[in-house]
Amino acid sequence: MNGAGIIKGLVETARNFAGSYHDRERLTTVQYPEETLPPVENARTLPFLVYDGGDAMAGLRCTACMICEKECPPQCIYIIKDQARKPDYMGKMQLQPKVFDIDMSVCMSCGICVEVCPFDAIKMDQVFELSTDDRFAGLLFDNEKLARPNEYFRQLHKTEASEVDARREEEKRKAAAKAAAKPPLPGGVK
Amino acid sequence: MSARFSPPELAGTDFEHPLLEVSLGPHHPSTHGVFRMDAALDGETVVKLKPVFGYLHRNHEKIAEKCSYLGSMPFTDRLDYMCSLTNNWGYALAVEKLTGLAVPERAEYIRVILGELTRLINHSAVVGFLLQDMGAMGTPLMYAFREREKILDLFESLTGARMMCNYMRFGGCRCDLPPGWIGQARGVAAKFPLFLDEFEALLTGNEILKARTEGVGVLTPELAVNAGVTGPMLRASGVNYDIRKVDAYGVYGRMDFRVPLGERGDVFDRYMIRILEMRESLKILDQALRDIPDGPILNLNAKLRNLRPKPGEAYGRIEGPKGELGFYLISDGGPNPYRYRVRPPSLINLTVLEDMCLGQTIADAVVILGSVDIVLGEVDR
Amino acid sequence: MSGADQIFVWIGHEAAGWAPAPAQPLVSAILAIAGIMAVFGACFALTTVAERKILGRMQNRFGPNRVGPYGLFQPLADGVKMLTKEDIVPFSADKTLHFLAPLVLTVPVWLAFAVLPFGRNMSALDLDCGVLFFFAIGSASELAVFMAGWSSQNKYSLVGAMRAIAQMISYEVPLVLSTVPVLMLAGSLSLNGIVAAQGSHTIGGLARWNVFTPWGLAGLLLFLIAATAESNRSPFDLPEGESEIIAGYLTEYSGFKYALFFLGEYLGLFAVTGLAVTLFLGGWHAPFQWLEWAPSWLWFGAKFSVLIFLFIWARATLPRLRLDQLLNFSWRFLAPLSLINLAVAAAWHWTGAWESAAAAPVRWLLCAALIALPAHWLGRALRGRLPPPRKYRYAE
Amino acid sequence: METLEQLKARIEAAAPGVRVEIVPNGNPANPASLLVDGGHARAAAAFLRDDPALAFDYASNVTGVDWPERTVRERIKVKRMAGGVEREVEEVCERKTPAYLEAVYHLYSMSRKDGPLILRLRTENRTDRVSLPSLTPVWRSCEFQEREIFDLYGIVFEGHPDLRRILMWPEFADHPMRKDYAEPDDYEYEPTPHDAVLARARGHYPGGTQP
Repeated sequence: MNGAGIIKGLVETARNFAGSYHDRERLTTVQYPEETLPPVENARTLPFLVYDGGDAMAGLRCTACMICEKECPPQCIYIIKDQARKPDYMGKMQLQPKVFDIDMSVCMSCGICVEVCPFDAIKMDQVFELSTDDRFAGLLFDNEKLARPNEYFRQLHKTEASEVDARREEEKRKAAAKAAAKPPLPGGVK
Repeated sequence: MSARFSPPELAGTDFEHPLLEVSLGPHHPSTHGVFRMDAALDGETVVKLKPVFGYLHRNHEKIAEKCSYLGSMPFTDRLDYMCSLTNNWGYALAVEKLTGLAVPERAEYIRVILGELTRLINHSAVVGFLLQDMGAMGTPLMYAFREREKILDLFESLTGARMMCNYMRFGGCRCDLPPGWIGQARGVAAKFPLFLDEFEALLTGNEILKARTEGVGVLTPELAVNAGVTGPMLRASGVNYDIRKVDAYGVYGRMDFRVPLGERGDVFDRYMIRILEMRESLKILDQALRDIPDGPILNLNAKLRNLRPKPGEAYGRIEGPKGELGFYLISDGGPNPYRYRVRPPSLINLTVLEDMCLGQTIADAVVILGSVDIVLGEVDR
Repeated sequence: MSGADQIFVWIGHEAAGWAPAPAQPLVSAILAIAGIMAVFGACFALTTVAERKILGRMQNRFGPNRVGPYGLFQPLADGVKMLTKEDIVPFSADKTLHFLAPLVLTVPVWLAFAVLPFGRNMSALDLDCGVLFFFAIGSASELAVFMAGWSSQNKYSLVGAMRAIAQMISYEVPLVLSTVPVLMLAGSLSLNGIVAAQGSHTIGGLARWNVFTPWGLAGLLLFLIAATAESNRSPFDLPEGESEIIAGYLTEYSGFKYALFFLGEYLGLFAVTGLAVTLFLGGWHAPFQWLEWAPSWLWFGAKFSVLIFLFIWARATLPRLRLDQLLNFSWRFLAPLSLINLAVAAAWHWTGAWESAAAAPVRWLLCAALIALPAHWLGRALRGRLPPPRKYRYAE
Repeated sequence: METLEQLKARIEAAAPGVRVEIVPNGNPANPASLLVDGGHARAAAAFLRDDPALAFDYASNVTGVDWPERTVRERIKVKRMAGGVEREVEEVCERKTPAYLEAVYHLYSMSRKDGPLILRLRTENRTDRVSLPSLTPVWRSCEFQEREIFDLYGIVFEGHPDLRRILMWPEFADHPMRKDYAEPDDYEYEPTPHDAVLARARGHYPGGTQP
């Protein structure tokens, strides 16, 4: 019949017209500022630095090994090592970055820095409301702006964080055992 | 076998029939990005049509020669930004051929699942865009995007990103499936046929769509093969060539699926082949989601950093949603590829654009371009 | 008659009554003009937002919902945007024509509303040749469109204008021809006369609208299709076909002039929809006798809205035709079919005596067959010889 | 598929005068390739396409490769007279490979579902003798890819129907994919914060970025 296909199509749009009023499967739009989607555990946007303990700058896990700077595909990470070792949150002497800058306008959220980091020091954030009117300095994040506590990381990526924490505990335990197994220094400490 | 190849004649020198020269693009609404066609029209009939490229050129290949092997992986996402996962797969396959890394079985299954989901996204969106070019006010496109959202949700919960997934690694995949993912994917795959039925009810029988597509932009199988056209476009011309079958890469050898072949090679066949391929993809998805084994997802010998393959070369290719996506790598033993080349299906499928458009009207030229399925990120690289 | 039915007539009378006697005709004319412009201006604003919302819902989106409650103030925001936009006139354009084109489109369109009866006693101008006046005014838009395309000095504009001329002239023929049966059977060219002719009722109180007869139904469909093409709406929006020729003759227009074109097109659509309501859907009459208590202008508005919804619905669903197909459709399908419809109307008239309960359905079916069969054959002829249905092979 | 040696013999028989050489692949898991001289490349290509037993009807990928002059260090064993006794000594010798541009064609057979066969064509040098015969008349799929190689590497394909720049604009002078390509310093630089950071940081730490 002439026009049967057109009528079929009209019925289809009419079904969708009606369906969009009651079927969430059809009307998938989320009215963004008022409602937001539930967070997805694996989602990644931009990197941040993890620190332990209370002092953000002292507790940074980053040891300025420069691997992420080298591997970053768009070359948006910029690190300068600190010359001297500084005490970390446990009081242990560590190398730390003096400057750790990420240019968020260049970062392409690939997450390769996270994969290559041997110290679990850099992780992916889930923030996305970062618009600013200053496209240069406003999107250049230094280590103070990048530092986030480990609890924050645990909140974002539960599974990954528990694995990381377990691994770090294990390493710490091993290191302690090794230190205990070592014969006391000649002359004796204490 | 002799394929027709006529050197393009310059139109516009004949002053008895003055021609209207129009430049369609690069900001024309239906050139799918910054693509341009220099057309000469006689009335509304196309007598010359030259594609012009390069507006999105960023020399992806040169960037890759300056990056480590791993560093190019996120850049491949941006080639054909509709289907980042198949791009990842093609590149990973080429590097695995170069280094001889084996891929664990579970990872191969994950790759097949993701590849077929990507095909669903791409084909449904392409049909939507095609109808948009025909002037359908974006309704089919919106339906396609509605379903695409559900698949992108799957991608996000697995890879962390909706479009720029950066998921495959040399010798496996980056991370394992999160708990519940398989069930969620099964749900999406089970509901997709309903959407396809709806889509077909809206489109396939539509008289206007038939009138606009039947007999338009016919591509003969001889020309298609000679011009290196691949993917659904080639199969719409009736040539049986699907790299999933020919190379049986990944675990496609174990999958039971068929390759639909067109009859006349016109725009309608190209539309229909994509719909039929989506139905076959759903079959593959069902099998892969059913049979996926447990096990590691990354080869234990795989190196993330400092990958230095032995000097040599390799060409890895997969059946991307748009056609044969190939990566050609030459290693000189260093940490960066000496030569990195992408064989972009979108670009090579455009070779026959002029042949298909000559003698058709300008409205048809737009529809034919829509049926070729290009993404400018890949055409221009 | 109820008070609500005649409220606008009464207001007009009272207001004009305040004026001195010699000025009264002028004042009442001005009041009618103001009323029409206010109502259909508001209708234009409302339709733009309604169209976008309905399109949105059909495409599973929300549509505009940010400006005001439910996005109702969207046209206000659009208007502000349009008016504050820079008015760009191309350097090589014919500036006078470029300026005049939107005016030439918009002004005559308003005139068409003068003859439409919006309700009982609510017609600004009861011309004896109302239908003729309407079509004469309506064809002025072709001139405007071509002026716009020609003066813009843009290739896309020119192609769009050529398309528009070809399309509008072709579709004028079925548009006018499909109204002729109505005029024939009503025996009047006056729109009020046509409405009055549809005013009686049959058994069960069903109104004798033209659409309830076979020729009227076919005529309405033909009229609506031709009207869609006349007002350049999807699936016949080739002159503006944005995926092919950017925006056709509107390519070089921006700001207020663009808004005027937009207004002109919508008003043209309203006018032609109003005519369809008047000719085929009984004008302001209620469908059933027992529904006559509701105000007549409300009935007119309801029918009008339903038809507008139909236009939007088609727009959301259908892709666009190609130019040659569009012209073929007009000359080889619509035009002959509307001529045949004329003959069917004549047959209906001759069989006017078959009023008995047994004969009436026979008469109806006979006339319906007389129009349906040619439609089927013409459709097959239009599509030409179809190739055998496609079979898709599968390779294992 | 026949072995490369067999193929080489058949090409030599089909196109008299052709010089075919087998180029081994450093990675033995991947196929080696055939180097065909430029003068006879089109005849060889037409043979590969038209021979019913080969039927390489589909040229999938066409790649340009730039090989500038390189010094190759090789350990070779030489016989030396040392103290009246001939002895084998290992020596490091440096050898210069000539510079050339290369076009690599990956051929497949769609009708026989076979492949790949890799053809290589080399120019004589990188500067003035950079022309190769175009294989577009044989395989239409080379059209855009050869244009791309012309654009990015500067190989001139003779017999190409429409040899213009494809990705770069027509006025562009250089060939950006060559290894010695130097980016012209004529961009309108976008002052990215990254560059600003670098500049500022360098200013702060004149001794360089590393301690």
